[in-house]
Amino acid sequence: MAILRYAVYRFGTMLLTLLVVSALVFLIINLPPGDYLSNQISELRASGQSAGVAKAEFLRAEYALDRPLYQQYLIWIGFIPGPQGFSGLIQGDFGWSFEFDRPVAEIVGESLWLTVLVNLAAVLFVYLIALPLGVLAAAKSKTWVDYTSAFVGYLGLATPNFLLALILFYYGHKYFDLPIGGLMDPQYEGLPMSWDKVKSILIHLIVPTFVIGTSGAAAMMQRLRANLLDELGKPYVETAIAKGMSPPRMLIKYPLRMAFNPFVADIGNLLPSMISGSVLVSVVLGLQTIGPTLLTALKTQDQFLAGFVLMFVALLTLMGTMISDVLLVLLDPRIRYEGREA
Amino acid sequence: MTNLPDGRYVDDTPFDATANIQTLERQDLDAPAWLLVWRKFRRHRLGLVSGIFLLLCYMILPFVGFIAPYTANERDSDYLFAPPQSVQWYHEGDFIGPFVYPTVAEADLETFQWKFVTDTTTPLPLKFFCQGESYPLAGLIETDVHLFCAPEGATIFLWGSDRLGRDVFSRILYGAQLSLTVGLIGISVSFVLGIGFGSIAGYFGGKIDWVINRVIEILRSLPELPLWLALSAAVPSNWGPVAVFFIISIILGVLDWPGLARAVRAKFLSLREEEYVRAAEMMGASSGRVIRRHLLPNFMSHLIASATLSIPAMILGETALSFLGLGLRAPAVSWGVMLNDAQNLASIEIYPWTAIPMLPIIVIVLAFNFLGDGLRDSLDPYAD
Amino acid sequence: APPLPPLQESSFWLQEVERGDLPPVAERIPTSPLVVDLEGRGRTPGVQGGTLHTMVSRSKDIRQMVVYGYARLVGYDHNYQLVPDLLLDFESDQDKVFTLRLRPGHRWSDGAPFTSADFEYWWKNIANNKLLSPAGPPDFLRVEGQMPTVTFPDETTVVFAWDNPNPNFLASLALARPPFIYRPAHFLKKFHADSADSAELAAEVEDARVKSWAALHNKLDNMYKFDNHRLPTLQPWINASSGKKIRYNFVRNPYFHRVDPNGVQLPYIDIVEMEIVSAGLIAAKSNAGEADLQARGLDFRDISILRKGEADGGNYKTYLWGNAVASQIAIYPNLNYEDDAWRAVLRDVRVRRALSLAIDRDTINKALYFKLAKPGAMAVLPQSPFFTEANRNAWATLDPDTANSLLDEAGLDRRGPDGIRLLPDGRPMEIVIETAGERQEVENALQIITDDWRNIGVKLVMRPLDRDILRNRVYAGSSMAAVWYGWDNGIPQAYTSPDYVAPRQQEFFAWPKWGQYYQTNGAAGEPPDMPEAIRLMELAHDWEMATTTEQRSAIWTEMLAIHADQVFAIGTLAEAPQPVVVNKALRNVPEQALWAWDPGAHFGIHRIDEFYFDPNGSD
Amino acid sequence: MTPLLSVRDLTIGFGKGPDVVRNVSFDVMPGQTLALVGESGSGKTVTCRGILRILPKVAQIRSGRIMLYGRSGEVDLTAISERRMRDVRGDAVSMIFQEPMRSLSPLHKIGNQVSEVLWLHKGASEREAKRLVLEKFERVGFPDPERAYGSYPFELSGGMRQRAMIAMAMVSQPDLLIADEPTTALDVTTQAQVLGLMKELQKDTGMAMVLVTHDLGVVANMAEQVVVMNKGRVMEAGPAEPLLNAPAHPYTQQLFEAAPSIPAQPHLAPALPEDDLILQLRNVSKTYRMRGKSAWKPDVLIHACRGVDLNLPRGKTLAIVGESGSGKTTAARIALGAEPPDAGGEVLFRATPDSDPIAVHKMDRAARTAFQKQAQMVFQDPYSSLSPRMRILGALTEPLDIHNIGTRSERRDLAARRLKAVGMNPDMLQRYPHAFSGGQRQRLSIARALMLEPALLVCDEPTSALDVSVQEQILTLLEEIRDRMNLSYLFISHDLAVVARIADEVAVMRQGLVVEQAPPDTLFYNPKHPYTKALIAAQPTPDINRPIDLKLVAQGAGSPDSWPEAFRFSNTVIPSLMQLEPGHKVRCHV
Ligand SMILES: Nc1ncnc2c1ncn2[C@@H]1O[C@H](COP(=O)(O)OP(=O)(O)OP(=O)(O)O)[C@@H](O)[C@H]1O
Ligand SMILES: Nc1ncnc2c1ncn2[C@@H]1O[C@H](COP(=O)(O)OP(=O)(O)OP(=O)(O)O)[C@@H](O)[C@H]1O
Ligand SMILES: [Mg+2]
Ligand SMILES: [Mg+2]
Ligand code: NI
Repeated sequence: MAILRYAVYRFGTMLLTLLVVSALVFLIINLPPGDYLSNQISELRASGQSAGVAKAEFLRAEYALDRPLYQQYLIWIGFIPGPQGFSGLIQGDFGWSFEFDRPVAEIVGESLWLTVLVNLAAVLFVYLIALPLGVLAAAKSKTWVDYTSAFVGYLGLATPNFLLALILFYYGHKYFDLPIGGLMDPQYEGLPMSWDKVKSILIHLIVPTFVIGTSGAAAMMQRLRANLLDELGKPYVETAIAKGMSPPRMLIKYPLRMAFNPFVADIGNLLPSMISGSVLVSVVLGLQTIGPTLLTALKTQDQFLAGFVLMFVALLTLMGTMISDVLLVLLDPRIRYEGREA
Repeated sequence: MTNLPDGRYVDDTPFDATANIQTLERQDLDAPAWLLVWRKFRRHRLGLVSGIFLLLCYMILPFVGFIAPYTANERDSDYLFAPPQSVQWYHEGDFIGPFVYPTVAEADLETFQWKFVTDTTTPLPLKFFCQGESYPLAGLIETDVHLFCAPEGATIFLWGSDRLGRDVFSRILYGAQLSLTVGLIGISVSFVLGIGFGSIAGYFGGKIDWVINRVIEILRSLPELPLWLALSAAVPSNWGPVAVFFIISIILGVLDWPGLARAVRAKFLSLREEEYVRAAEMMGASSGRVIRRHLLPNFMSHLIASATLSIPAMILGETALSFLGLGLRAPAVSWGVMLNDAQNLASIEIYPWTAIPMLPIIVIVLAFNFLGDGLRDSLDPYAD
Repeated sequence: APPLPPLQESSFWLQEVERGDLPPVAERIPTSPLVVDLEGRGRTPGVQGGTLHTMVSRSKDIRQMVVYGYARLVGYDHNYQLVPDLLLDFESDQDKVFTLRLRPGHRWSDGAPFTSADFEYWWKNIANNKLLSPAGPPDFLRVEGQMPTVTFPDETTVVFAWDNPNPNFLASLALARPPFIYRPAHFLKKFHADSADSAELAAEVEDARVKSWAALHNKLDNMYKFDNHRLPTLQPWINASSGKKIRYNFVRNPYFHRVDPNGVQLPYIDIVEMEIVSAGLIAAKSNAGEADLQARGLDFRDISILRKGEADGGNYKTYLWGNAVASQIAIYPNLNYEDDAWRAVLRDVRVRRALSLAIDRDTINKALYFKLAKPGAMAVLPQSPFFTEANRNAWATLDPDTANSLLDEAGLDRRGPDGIRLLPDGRPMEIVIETAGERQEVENALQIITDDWRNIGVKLVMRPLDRDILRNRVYAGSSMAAVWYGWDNGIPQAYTSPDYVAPRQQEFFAWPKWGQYYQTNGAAGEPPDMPEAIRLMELAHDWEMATTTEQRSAIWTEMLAIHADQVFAIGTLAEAPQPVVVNKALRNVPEQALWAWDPGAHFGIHRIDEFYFDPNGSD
Repeated sequence: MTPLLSVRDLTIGFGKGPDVVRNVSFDVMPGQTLALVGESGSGKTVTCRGILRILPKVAQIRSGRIMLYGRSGEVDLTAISERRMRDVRGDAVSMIFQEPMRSLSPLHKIGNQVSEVLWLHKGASEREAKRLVLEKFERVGFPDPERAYGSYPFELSGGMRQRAMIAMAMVSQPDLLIADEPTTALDVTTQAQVLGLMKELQKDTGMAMVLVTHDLGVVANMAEQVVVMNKGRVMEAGPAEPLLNAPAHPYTQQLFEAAPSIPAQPHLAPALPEDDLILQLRNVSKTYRMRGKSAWKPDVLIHACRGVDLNLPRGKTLAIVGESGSGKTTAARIALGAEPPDAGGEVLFRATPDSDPIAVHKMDRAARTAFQKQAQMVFQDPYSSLSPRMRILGALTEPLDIHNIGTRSERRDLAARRLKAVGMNPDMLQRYPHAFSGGQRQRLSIARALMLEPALLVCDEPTSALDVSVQEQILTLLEEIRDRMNLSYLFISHDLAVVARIADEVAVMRQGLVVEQAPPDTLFYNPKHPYTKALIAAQPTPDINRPIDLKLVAQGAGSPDSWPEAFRFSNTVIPSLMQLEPGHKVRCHV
């Protein structure tokens, strides 16, 4: 009950924060002088392509870019009607991408699931690799298992992502016939999901997942190991041993749960940081995720597109922190968020 | 011993009820905390070796110019992509001290690679304490004495040369100057902020926590990319790459703290409910003291591990933004810059030595890791 | 016209033809198709079939298919002469009246006839529609402020007429990115308010989630972007993929107008598969044999790895073509730089000459191009009739002594304690050169130039920026100097418009503001105020007014001489080899050729539709 | 008859240090109880842990054999593999740890942790396990087993946690139960109940038991065999009867002499003066909110204290005794401002006789610091109240450090002196808290509380883990300080003999209420309330010839509804505290 109440309260806070963030996002996007269309207009005019100019002028009015900034913001969110009536984010209208000349929803929709897919794969990879290895490294600290996993982890961390990708692609192709880049074999593109298609996607995901995931995995592993080592001496571990639990089971049930606290706190950051971390990787690996889209959108000041992507990432972040706050309470019953009289 | 008839066992060594109070060893009691930690640390061999290694690394930083046979941007256009050369001792069975064989480069227009032909008939002994290009020793004294240089008519590319004919070995040495220093500033900034805000939020909870958390959330959901874009246009154009990078790494640090702060906060929210924290509070300990003496030590392992983990990111991070013109770029030399140059297939397949800078990064990071591990162990009460 | 050879049906469309969905080949091609001359150019006739794989790095690059396909009203042949292509022929009356004649029976890729009505639709309903083109028809049609009169005497004839000559007209039609002065009227009419049923149109607008019919029309009408698979085309391949994809397929155009001497309809290759790949991976994928024809995204430095792949049993060969840009790496001192003192210095021709003289081009050549490029100033290439050794060598041979004395003469003889010269106002002479941090060659070359310039007391500070940021900074005059390629067109002919060597384009980074001034008719930028620049302006205008090739050649020669003498841009090297990966079974790809955007349209001028896969496989 | 467990020449040491257990040998017969008694820090716990090989990483079994003749034949516990050891632990041999508060995982519900044993060794289903566990909970005296099952350790009182631990060790019905001071935190009635349960189990299943205890009364009531340890060595061992009746070894004799008892003759003391009160609790109640079982269930309210009124005159000792879980600790914590009372309650503290009282429950920062210098607490759970990463030196000097008293070396010297005063060796100052025995930690806690020389000391079961001789020493110390410095104690204990010795007034609590309050002599010789009577009856005496009837005593006073009409109370109807005679108050209807 208390948790439910807290979750509801936390959700309210999230909405409020989201509103603040949206204003800031809008401000930041509009910080550089000019906007996409006026830049475009001057460029088009300069290169004598007057056809484009007209189109741009016309869009300017249509998207209220000629109004004062605060009005633009309110229209974008959907608080006040724009030239075509209410059509803002809260009404489900994500706006128009000038660069791609298509509705934002259309552009983003395509790369969104890819982004989520690649990042989920990476997150999964992180957990599947880092959790057992971290536990193992702690349980067998100062043995070759510990040293090897640390070495491999740091190898992944110390190699620039792109170089790592290149090496993996090159040798993966040479010796294991792994595909270079792309997300699936061409024959599956546009086909409905099938087992073969899934297999193809999985094979294509190997290298990107590895590249995006290694740093996360190494980080998680090492920190988990450190936290676990701290817990291993605690009396409750002895109690568990005295019950006759097997070490792996005991480790996972008791110390791991204790050691998990800092990671739960960071859940909120997991997806967003992977998304922003994978921007560069995606750019170099040619993955059609949302990262590269965001980069171009920002560079060309394609404001509705950039705004939407940023709001999406912000939403993920905020939801993440919210979930992590609620999870923290569930994880550790002692945690209360009340203040203390200082 | 005695066994009484009723089956009792009785010990019969003389019994002195007051024997347990021994004299105390003063010198051990006087030892300050760091000495105790150091004593424990000393026994952690890997950590100790790593620590000494790192210390040495930092100590030679001012003198890399002396050790390196070439200066950082010295080009020899006759030896592009020269492979690593080995220093020989025996020529045709005779010992003649350290020497190298001269090589000549030929362009192979079929493979588009440089072919290096070694002339194994004329050994050329290395020169020591010799004159080369001048460099500032310890950043101050301009000198041109090098520990060793290539003999006339030959080169000494211990780890090969790069596309412009620069010595990889020397550049790695010079690169250490930046890679081992500036990047770490970011870590420090982010740690100070992260631990500071995180512990305040976690320990006090309530309103302060709420406010700090909102700040964290907002900071985190705000895009960094536009910031970099704006910055890249705004940085004055005549700033040197190092100055730009310095600012960037500080900003990186300023933006990086929320993650750590959240972790610290979460842990402290839990730790503050521990009985010993209550006890300290009931003794009248100030909040700062509780955080410093009771909460932080219990989170030290995580912090140490996190710090170690940030190091490679910071060393490499220096180039991550270079696609926006904000990273460290030539003529500054750092390991990241060198690796950035090596990011192509040819470097992997044909000139693998251009990717050598990965090695020092890994070695340094592992050293920091073992050092951290040793430190962790010496702070761990259970490992005695 | 010679008699048509007996035509052969393509197996690719055979099913459709048999089903009756498609007319037989004889009815698909124009009554007088373009019969290509293969033997005359040393090519072999081929067979139809196969899929050609190639890669680009951004999804908007699928427009390369329009470039490579190179079906133009008139196009350049391999000798850079303009020949009719889509057109049956054309006539020019003193460059004032152009009569364009279409091929009777020519059809769009959807089978609708391609007639003068398509030109008329463009001229009346698009170029002169206030909503679709508020600024009126495109600028290349404007001669001395006057628009042509365009008439459509019959189905296959279109006439453009001016009072003054428009020598640039035909060449414009042959550009890599041509102005499409015709549109598939039968298709677009459905979306034009003048012709469509307003209720239906409103529904379409609603469907497409755009806000007006004009937006919808604009969205659909993308002859160059090539991203609308419903839009009929005249190119050899038609876009068969809709939506945003990683791989795009282009299938043969059943109505394409070219046939080979054996009566085989071109293109030979059935399908072109274009994959969007990160720029950094193109070399790796080529090395892995995943490209059948690839030059885009490959660089000189990739040659060694490509050659290695070949040696390791790859299925491709690597040809080395020449690059047609006037300079691989050129430094543009900004004559419109916002800092007054610096601007004065940069405008001093002695300074620019000295900077050029101090550069050790041979070392750069060796380090970056295996000595295979040609060191020299920014000048046209030998393939151009205006090439002279003198221009190439002007102020471009290493001579630090002369450079030093030139700088001394220019009043920069004071030096700071570190040996760096001081500007008249006492600031050190630190030239900040901004680059688009994408090419490593640039960085390496600047590294060498840094050392070279240090010898003459000039400090070079390199600053890599994002490409867009760099451009904006240059255009705004806040960049002191920038690095870019030399002129795109390093092989101008007399008929080539000299716009790009005159201060008429901001894209020439030495004079962004003068360029803007011209491009915006004075709305932005500033007028040229250096005598040489003004002279260039005059000459460019003279060229437009000139009526004979001789006059134009003379003008070109003079303009190039001014450039050579004034060193507006400091060139370094030209004609660097461009690797071209070609599948071993692919035929008719020239081993030696120029890799040029304009004129040339990259592969376009080499008529990619004539390339074919040898059924006997690789040699 | 073969013993179940046979320990021969067991020697255990830590790191490079000297042996802490030396050549210990004993046998445990099936169905019998072996009591391990001895001085605090003498190696009892280490020996027990050695049997199950649950020793700290740095400890080594240096020599000796531990043979178990159990269900699976004869095994040498020092030699078998870790894998086989796992089957022994928790199944054949289970253990109750000395410090139950630390030994339970703070993040898992009690029920989960207890039933786990059944899942592990008996393959019981979750429901089955829960049933068995609830049954055991009932037997160890949880008033509300369901609530305990769903509680986290921090939501339970010290005694409750200990009972959970006991239940955990007993659910699997082991062959051998090693109980390391299993009843230290329990009030005497509950203790009787638990001990009774153990006996019963022994009878039913033939379970053998190693019982570590400092309470000679318990030994007398439970053990067949006794082993007396001192400084790691066995001083005397043998059957209980002769050993208790006629201890042979001087240490054993000394130990028995030190045992406190409720004095035989009352000498009625006058009621305490009520004029100079150092601490006053007025109508203090505390309600805890326990999270509902799931997100959808409402929270459960727990009334830990209900309208507690207590007055502590300066220089006197007010003792609180009572049932485990009756709110003693809660009241103490409220008294020191560690927790706010429910609205309406008041806690007043007077630093000096003539100063104005400060309201502890609403102090500002400066007042709080001043107050904390005056009032200190000895925590019920010393292990938890010491930071695991702070050396003892740091922990002891911390109060001085906080209040800026003395120089570094002065502080250190004082710490060494205090340590000596509580009977420990100052060379232990550089150790971490985990490297101590339970009794030693308790003494550390006392030493720390005395560092500041406060005016008020709240002691929450300060001597529960101490053997009688050390306890004697500590009590003497406390008395001496009280007399010297006019210190006042709020003293919580379940050991009535200790209370009888040190207290000036005793309050008896049950279910959050003070049910009777009087000077000790009055209380012990003229108890009015049925609960008080039961308590006194349940106090075990170290006389093997006068065993108490555990069954009878365990029923205690029973539930309040079974009491005589006058004393009966329910959740809603609570009689008020009546003054029967001067200084003697009883909660009853008149
Ligand atoms: N980890 C450790 N490192 C060093 N010494 C230790 C450690 N643990 C316990 N000791 C020491 O071993 C001795 C025996 O401890 P043990 O816990 O067995 O005592 P005990 O008999 O159980 O005492 P108590 O009745 O106080 O619980 C004590 O002197 C203690 O200080
Ligand atoms: N944080 C808490 N949350 C919920 N319930 C609590 C909490 N702390 C204590 N309680 C409950 O309050 C009641 C009184 O607990 P308290 O610790 O005061 O008992 P006690 O008299 O000290 O018992 P013992 O002698 O066993 O230590 C118990 O029922 C306990 O479960
Ligand atoms: Mg013990
Ligand atoms: Mg208690
Ligand atoms: Ni394919």
